[in-house]
Amino acid sequence: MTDAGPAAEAPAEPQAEGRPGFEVRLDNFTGPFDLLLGLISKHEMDITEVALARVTDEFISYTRRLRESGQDWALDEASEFLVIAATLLDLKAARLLPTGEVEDDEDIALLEARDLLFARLLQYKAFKQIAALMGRRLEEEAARYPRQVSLEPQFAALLPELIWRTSLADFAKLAAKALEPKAPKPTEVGLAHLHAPAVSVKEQAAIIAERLQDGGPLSFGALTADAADTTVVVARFLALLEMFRDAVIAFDQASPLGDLTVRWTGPERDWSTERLSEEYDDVPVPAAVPGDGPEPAEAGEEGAG
Amino acid sequence: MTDGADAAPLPADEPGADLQSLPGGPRAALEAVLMVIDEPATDVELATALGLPVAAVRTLLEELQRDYDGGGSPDGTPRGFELRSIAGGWRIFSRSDFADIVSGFILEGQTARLTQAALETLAVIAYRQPVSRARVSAIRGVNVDSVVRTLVQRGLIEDAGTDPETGGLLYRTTSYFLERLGIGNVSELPKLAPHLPGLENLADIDDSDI
Amino acid sequence: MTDGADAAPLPADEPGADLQSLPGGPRAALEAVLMVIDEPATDVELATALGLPVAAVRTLLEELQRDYDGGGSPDGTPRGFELRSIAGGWRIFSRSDFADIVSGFILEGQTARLTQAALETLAVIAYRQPVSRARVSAIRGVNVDSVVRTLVQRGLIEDAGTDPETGGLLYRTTSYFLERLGIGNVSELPKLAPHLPGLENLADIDDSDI
Repeated sequence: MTDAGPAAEAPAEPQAEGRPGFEVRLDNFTGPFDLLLGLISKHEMDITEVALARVTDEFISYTRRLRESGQDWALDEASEFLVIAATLLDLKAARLLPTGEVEDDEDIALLEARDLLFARLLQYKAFKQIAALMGRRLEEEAARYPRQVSLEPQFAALLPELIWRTSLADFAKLAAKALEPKAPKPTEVGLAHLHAPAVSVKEQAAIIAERLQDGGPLSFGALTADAADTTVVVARFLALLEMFRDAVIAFDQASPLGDLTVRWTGPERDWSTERLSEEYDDVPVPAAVPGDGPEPAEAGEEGAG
Repeated sequence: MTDGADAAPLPADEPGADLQSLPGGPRAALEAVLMVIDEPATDVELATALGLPVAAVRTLLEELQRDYDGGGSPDGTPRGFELRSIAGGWRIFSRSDFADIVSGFILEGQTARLTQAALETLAVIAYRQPVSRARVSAIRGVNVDSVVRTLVQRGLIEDAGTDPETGGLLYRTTSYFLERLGIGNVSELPKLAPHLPGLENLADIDDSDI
Repeated sequence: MTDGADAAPLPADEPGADLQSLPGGPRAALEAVLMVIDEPATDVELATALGLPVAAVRTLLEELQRDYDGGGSPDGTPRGFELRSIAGGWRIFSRSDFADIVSGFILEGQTARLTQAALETLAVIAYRQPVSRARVSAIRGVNVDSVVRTLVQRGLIEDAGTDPETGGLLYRTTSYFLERLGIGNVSELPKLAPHLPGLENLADIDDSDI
């Protein structure tokens, strides 16, 4: 098993039930998704060469086909896919950054983040393989039935007479307690989403409004040039959408894929962010947008420190 | 399964069709069933399951019986178990010679009182009967298999048929239970409703996760 | 029962005292006890019941095991049942070759198969126990609350106290889990390392950071 490596093993692994699983068709690769992962993790395929958007499109049509054919495990596979795709996306982002020479702490942090992503991906795959092994084992064992017959009458008669001290009222209380709908058991307060301070869309809208009113049309790049992190960029983007909906700004784009210019079209001074929809009021933008990316941020901090 | 299994040649997918190829053959197959069934099985039931003629199964049963009684050993030593036919059904029992040792083992660690887990399980069954183990397990939030077995053994609950939907065994309380609790009828159990607002829709909640 | 049963001459009313005189001797007595247990029994429990030294009982158990697997028959034919030591105890099982035939008789205990999500969650808990839901969620990348609840109801995992740091509930696998998997204890689970190729030093990383 060890020597075969993940790539060689992958085709056998996908679905324990022998379902074909999800196949990817790219210019430079065609085969099971797991094999693709295996190749990437063995560095035999460059993550930057993989068109994740196409993988995603194919996956969506794959799950649609499954749902149409009435197979109920699509959801399971879909959530798995999301985890892996998000990790791959992070990985790709980390990969696309120059790695030729390591110049400062930030580069080291990025490299470490990338290794962590690999680790995460491989750990995920390892548990998947183990789960498949376990599933086979459980199935094999289920073919053996334990002898657990009721007590032979002669022995049952030997059991000491039951001592019963529970009153009717106590018995009812026990039943009431046992039947009470259970409050969910306490779990940790999740901290993973708190890595970045919450960014308010309204605050960002106020900043944008001020700049546009003072300095005339600005490109999206200029509007976000001072953003400390992605969270702020995302919040400003959302703010722009909101402001567009409120018809206080307009967008201009000279050519397709060209720079997007934003200009103020609203009233001079009496516009306030209070007019924006309530939608984002209590929903601060989470730190990492493409799913679950607290790990790289965490690693970055560690690497830098 | 077919009734005519004893006459016609068996189709390939019938049990019994390839019994001969399994290690130990039909005899071992019969042993496998006898070893794990709780209720005695009739020779017809056994023959149906094995896809063998009833007469053949009867012969095998008698062979096993002799085997366990010492015929299977070169020096005629009997096994610690025996195959007995009671009221038309066959079941394996511990050999009666060892009754003292067996009862010593059973009484060891037996308590005359029910554990808290057993009491709570009994309470759930009393108020939800007839109810399947899976359902009780969902309500209690733990596996209740062994506790249910204890309650059956103690004569407090009993088999109440199978759930038409899931096929799982249902349980209900016994008259011995009523006796111990000092009531004449299940309807005399104190009403729970006042303590349990929203009990009516509980059913949906528990069942959704099984 | 006494510990010194193996040394001193036994008083007449001790189990084991006249085991030799019973048909089949200690071996058959052991079989008789194995017939009535409804959960795995340890060799110590069995030795206590028989009034024999643990080592002797262990030898007898292994002899029976070989016997049932074919050693007891002149042509090596196995019996329809087997004796196995799992989850720390001994118990008789029907041989898996006959699963199809036996399953027709066993209505209970047929557990629905676990979903892929449940299996993976169970795997993470088995290898990282005791472990909180949040931690399992982080590894699996999805919310595992309802899957964890199902695994608890199935008796495969259980509450293992709270994490002193976060206050979150911890989970561990149960002995029923070992039983279902047919292993004696958690250390017999397949090693995780071979499934993490090329990343021998990964263990440190994934433990501290995820």
